[in-house]
Amino acid sequence: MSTMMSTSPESPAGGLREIEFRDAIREAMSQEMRRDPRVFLLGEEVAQYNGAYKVSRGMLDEFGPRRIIDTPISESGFAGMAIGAAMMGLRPIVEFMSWSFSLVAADPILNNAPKMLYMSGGQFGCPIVFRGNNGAGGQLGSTHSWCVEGLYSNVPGVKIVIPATPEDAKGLMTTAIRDDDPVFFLESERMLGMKGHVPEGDHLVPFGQARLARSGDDITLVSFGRPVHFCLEAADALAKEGISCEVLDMRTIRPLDVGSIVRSVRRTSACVVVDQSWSFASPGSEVASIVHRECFDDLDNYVHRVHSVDVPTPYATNLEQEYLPNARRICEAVRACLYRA
Amino acid sequence: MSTMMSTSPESPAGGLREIEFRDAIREAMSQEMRRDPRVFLLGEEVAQYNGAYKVSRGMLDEFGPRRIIDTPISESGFAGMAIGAAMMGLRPIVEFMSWSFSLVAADPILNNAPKMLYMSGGQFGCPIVFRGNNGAGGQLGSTHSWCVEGLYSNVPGVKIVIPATPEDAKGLMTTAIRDDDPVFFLESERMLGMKGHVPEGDHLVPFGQARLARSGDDITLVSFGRPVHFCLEAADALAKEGISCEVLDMRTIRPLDVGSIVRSVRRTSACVVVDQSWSFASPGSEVASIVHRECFDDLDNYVHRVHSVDVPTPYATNLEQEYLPNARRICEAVRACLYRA
Amino acid sequence: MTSLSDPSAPARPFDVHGGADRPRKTYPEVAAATALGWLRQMYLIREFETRCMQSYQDKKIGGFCHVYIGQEAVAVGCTAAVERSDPIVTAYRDHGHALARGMSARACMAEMFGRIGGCAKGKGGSMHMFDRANNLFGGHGIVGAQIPLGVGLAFAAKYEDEVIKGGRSSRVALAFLGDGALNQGAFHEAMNLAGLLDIPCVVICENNGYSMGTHIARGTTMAHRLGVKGAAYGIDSYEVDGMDVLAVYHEMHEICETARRTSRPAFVDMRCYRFKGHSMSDPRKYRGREEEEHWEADDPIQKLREHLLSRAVLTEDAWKQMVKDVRAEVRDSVEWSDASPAPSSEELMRDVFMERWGPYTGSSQPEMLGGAENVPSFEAIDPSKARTPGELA
Amino acid sequence: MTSLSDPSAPARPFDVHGGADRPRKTYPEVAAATALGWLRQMYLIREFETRCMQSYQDKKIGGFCHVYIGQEAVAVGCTAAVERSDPIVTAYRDHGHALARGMSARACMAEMFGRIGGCAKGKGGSMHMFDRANNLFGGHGIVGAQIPLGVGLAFAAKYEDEVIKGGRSSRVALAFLGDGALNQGAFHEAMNLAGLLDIPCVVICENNGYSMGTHIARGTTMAHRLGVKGAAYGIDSYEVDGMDVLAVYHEMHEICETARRTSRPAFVDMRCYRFKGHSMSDPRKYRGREEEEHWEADDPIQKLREHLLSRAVLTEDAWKQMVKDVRAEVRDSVEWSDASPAPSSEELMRDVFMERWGPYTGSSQPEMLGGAENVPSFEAIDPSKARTPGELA
Ligand SMILES: Cc1ncc(C[n+]2csc(CCOP(=O)(O)OP(=O)(O)O)c2C)c(N)n1
Ligand SMILES: Cc1ncc(C[n+]2csc(CCOP(=O)(O)OP(=O)(O)O)c2C)c(N)n1
Ligand SMILES: [Mg+2]
Ligand SMILES: [Mg+2]
Repeated sequence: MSTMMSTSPESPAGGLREIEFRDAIREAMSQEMRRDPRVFLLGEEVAQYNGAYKVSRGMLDEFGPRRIIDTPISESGFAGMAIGAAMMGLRPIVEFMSWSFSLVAADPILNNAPKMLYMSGGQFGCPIVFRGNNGAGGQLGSTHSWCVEGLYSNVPGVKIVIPATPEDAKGLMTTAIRDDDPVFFLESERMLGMKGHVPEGDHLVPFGQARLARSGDDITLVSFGRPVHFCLEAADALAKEGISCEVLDMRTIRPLDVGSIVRSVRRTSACVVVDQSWSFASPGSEVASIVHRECFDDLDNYVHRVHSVDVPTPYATNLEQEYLPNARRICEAVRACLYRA
Repeated sequence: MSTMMSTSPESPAGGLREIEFRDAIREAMSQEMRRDPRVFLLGEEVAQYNGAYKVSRGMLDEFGPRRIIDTPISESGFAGMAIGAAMMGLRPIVEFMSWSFSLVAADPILNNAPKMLYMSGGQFGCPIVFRGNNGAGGQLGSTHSWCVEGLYSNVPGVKIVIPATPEDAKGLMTTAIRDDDPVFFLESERMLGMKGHVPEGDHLVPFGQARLARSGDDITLVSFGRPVHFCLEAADALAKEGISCEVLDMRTIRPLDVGSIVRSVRRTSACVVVDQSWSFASPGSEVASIVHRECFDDLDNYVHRVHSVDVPTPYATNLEQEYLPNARRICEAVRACLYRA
Repeated sequence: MTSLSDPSAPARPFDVHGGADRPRKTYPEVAAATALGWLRQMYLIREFETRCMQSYQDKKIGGFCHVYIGQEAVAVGCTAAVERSDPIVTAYRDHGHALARGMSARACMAEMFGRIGGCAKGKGGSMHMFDRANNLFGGHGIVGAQIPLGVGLAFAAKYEDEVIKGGRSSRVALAFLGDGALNQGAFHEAMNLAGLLDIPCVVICENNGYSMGTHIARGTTMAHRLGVKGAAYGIDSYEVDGMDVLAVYHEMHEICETARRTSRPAFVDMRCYRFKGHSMSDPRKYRGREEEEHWEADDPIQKLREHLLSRAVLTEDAWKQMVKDVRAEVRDSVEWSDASPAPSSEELMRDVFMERWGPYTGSSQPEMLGGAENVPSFEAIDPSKARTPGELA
Repeated sequence: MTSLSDPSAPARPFDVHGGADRPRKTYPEVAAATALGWLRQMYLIREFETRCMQSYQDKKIGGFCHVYIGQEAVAVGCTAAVERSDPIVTAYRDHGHALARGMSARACMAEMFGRIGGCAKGKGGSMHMFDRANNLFGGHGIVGAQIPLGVGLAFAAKYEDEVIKGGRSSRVALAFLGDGALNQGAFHEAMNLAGLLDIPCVVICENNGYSMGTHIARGTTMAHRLGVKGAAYGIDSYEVDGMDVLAVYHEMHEICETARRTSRPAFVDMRCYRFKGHSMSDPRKYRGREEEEHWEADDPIQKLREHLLSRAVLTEDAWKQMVKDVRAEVRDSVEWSDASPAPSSEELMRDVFMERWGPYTGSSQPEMLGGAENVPSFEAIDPSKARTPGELA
């Protein structure tokens, strides 16, 4: 019964107004903070500095220092503090300046937040949103380019959101804040300035429902977050070769809208997964395994996968470009999958 | 050109002497410490207490407090310290009392150790072994039952070893200590008391070579660590139903001996992966994806998977038993995979 | 209490040779009923833990089991010093805190038996005692992890009072930790946050001198003067005799009321001793019998009992009756737990997400934070749907 | 140096209004050649960083770029105070340390340009300057992460000297961190380990008053008396004027020699200021121009230059020549980096594992730890084999 909307730039489903991705996130946070006094934002440089990436610009002015809280560089400490506050019934939004810095907070975010409800036999939930930049920025090097979904999606009890458009950024963030469970919200520094039509007022996008980013008949491209745009780019190029690609933007990988993937692949009989995390034991391998299970008799070839190369992220721009999934590598995978290589 | 040995209890390939799994690990560590003064052991309670699980029993007496070092409960600190020492050319063995406690050290073990060589352009390696108990013990509950391979195997630059027998524990530990790269060595509290024939003297088992734990014709069971024994148990039961299972013990999942898996599956045409980590984005999903890729035309059914159930680890013994992979669930998966359900 | 904030105070080596011969302060008496209540609570914990050890031998309890014997005065005195509305959180050695806070022996024992009647339906176990009605925010298994949580509890209480209700901060939170947890990064980060943001969290280090087999001086710098650990964050530090419930109550009351009034954190070096091993498997070879005997001579239960006898607040007969009652209560908790069913298979899948199963309301309707409008959740997406083939539109 | 270990010393608020008007100690002079060498090094760093900013605007440098302008005296004075065999490690603001340690401007600049001629072949970038020949164990991007590494370096040096060679500990390690890193758990755990295990690591907090836009007093408790941060671990703490290279050299020399002799750690509150923004994108709205001007008036390079001019160790002509030489050197580093090829595609896969590609020996044969027999590696398993279908027997 899930619905998927087509939102291409030509049809401004989000309304006429165009705003940046970062503004869309901020709008969701601000609207929810106006609506619910339990919601507050904390993190490094979120208040006086207006956010290292200006996502929280102006929020200190509107909500004051009791609700927009600058923290020291103590990710483990303030993540844990926010989890305690969530157990008490508040609804914290925790900004990690980058998800790459969440490794020092791995214990609270993986051992506490997702397990509190279970360990307490249902007594204490943890309505909290962790958000920040994820994935390679521009040449940030080995330690600052984590795709944490590669690690964290293994863990039950969290929802993992990876929006690919400003409209979804707002809709999914609103849903995340109202959600009663811990949500990991993964943004991309490379997309914060991307503009798009975003509805004003309340806008909610449900978790677990993929977005049909482009419809097509020959092959299904499954992706989420920034690589969705590489898929669209590849689809454009492949169209010229007469290959019609359907592109699914998963929006959330926990929960994963398996139904939409399966329905599409049953029709196209071919599937490529594009996931910017490393390949081994990744969301991409999970999608591949699921598709093989659900579409075993439908597939004309095994599910092909495009990932970041299995090495630490290099700094040099030429190496970083080779390292990341890109339209060229997606095109190659599609051709190989369709035996057109 | 890899070789796989059959070592069943009936054929004591490891020699006549039987020792416990914990003794096998200790023997490897002690022999290497005698051989190379750069090797030392540090961790909580490893020295005066003789190890929380007695793996290091007697080592303080032999090697003294300069080389067997008790640490405070500061996993991040002593892991980082050991990494610094490894950069200087020492060869630390770091005991995590449990890998479940390594989450507080996620940053040094994932951001430093595996990336140092790369980030430094090849100047500084990190010859270090992290070891400790992994996976569910007996009713240790949600925070103490991590299968960290589900998380950590996504990361390039580390080798991940999960021995299933005392003999391999010694052979793989020796290899790990002599290896020039970081190695995560995952033991199981449930297996430390297991006895087996273990060669005396130097004994090395190479990384990336699976062990043929049982040969069979109808289906290939791929596993590693403790669940290998559940597979053998299931294989016994299934033999009575006329189903002949081949059981592969992978020994290391990074690197993964894809060749041995593929060769076996091409012969059996059916595959079940048994992995005690959670299913989503796990080593199990990777194996499934690889097998579908390499054996797409050979498989009679999709690769079936048996994992821990996708919930935090429950304490109650009945729930924990349901939660873990076990022979019953493996038998069901095998029958389903062979259309005999 | 000795204020440790004055760093010129003389260093005090950790007193491994027992508190019995230490000079003692005298404290004001408390009402007879109160003192008798404490005696009963402490003895209940002692008996309860004794039965736990036995049940562990009987294999009715699995996993790790850390008993609180010797430290009873700490949980009882600390919880008495604050209001029930003041949230508390602790580590895995948590049965004492649960019972002191008011959890029934039944719910606590059944949890360890892994039964549905347990406080967490048998899903948490010995290290994870949660009690929403009594504002116990859990025992926690990862050393140090509960300290930031405790700071968060105090933060939330203050936020609710001041930001949501527009009033004044009225509550304190207590965060308990073992001395071994002093060396986790979480302690450091939490202390700095509490000091910086004026968060009324009282951080209580139950300094029993050992983390597993490691004497505090082998793991912690400045073990002889832990006040520096608070001073590093501008947090007032105190030393309290944790073997004397009167001392604990009076000192903690003053410390907590100061924290409440000033909305500032505090750090307490609570000197105590665990009479048993770290957990069930610990032969205690790292310390001498002589040392143990010294501390046993300072038994907080014996001491209070004798004190009350000497003041005729307690009679020998009343004590015998108390012993009898407590034993019956503990025996009942075992029988009740034996009879409680194991959690059903459905419980395996339950409580992973709120939206799917709803919060547990089995034993008590939790007080929710007030002030906020009751925001309806966004229409739930059943995750089971996402796991089966769906429809595109 | 002011010993901060005496906690009764008066509190000193962080001096946001510049060091220029501070009372100064006078220090012994050093040999003319030495002083001129420092001046040149400091000026090289200044010029180098200025060119980095320009190259960043020119989009030749990508990612994050944190320049060291204003803090030159710290890296130069500290490295002068120790031997080259003493290992050092720092954070991401690392160009100054690299140059002071002896890395060529070419290797440093080419690294930022992402070229094969860079110290890490262009694979590390601005935040990750490594130089094995000069015992620089990296710049590190994760705040605080390098502190335990630094303790490990000192541990290893001592282990080698004492356990492997059977002699006496002879080296110290320097671990640099920013003031913002004080609040990471890694700092706490590393300090406790160093204090506990007598590890001769000198932990140097380059206290420039800000972590990004956060004034130290907004992020760090006891910012006005950081000595308590060392005292919490029984580690001697010192305050040093980081705007004066003579002060840095003399104080650090004494501190490091003490650490070397006693095999004990030390903690240094190194007062300094970064003249530019946190990174290239920082408009510095969080501090006033007035404050900046106060500090700029205390410019360590100007100060040394004038001092040497006044003592006639330097002439105006010699200074002009030095300026010319340094500018030429920096210009050359840019030209050389421009000409250096980008790393080849093979470099993407190289250096993931030792066994596969072997250690980098491009520019210098690293000194390996002595004493241990040269253990041959176990016959390598080529991971590429494991990735393709293999043979069972
Ligand atoms: C991060 C982490 N490391 C290690 C452990 C294992 N462990 C459990 S309790 C304990 C000792 C803690 O001692 P202390 O804090 O003094 O508490 P006590 O047992 O004395 O109450 C250790 C090392 C753990 N649970 N978590
Ligand atoms: C764990 C972690 N959190 C956050 C960051 C982002 N970050 C980089 S530098 C910085 C400020 C550090 O300030 P300080 O330690 O004072 O060093 P300075 O920049 O002044 O040299 C922050 C927050 C990071 N790199 N690592
Ligand atoms: Mg203790
Ligand atoms: Mg700074």
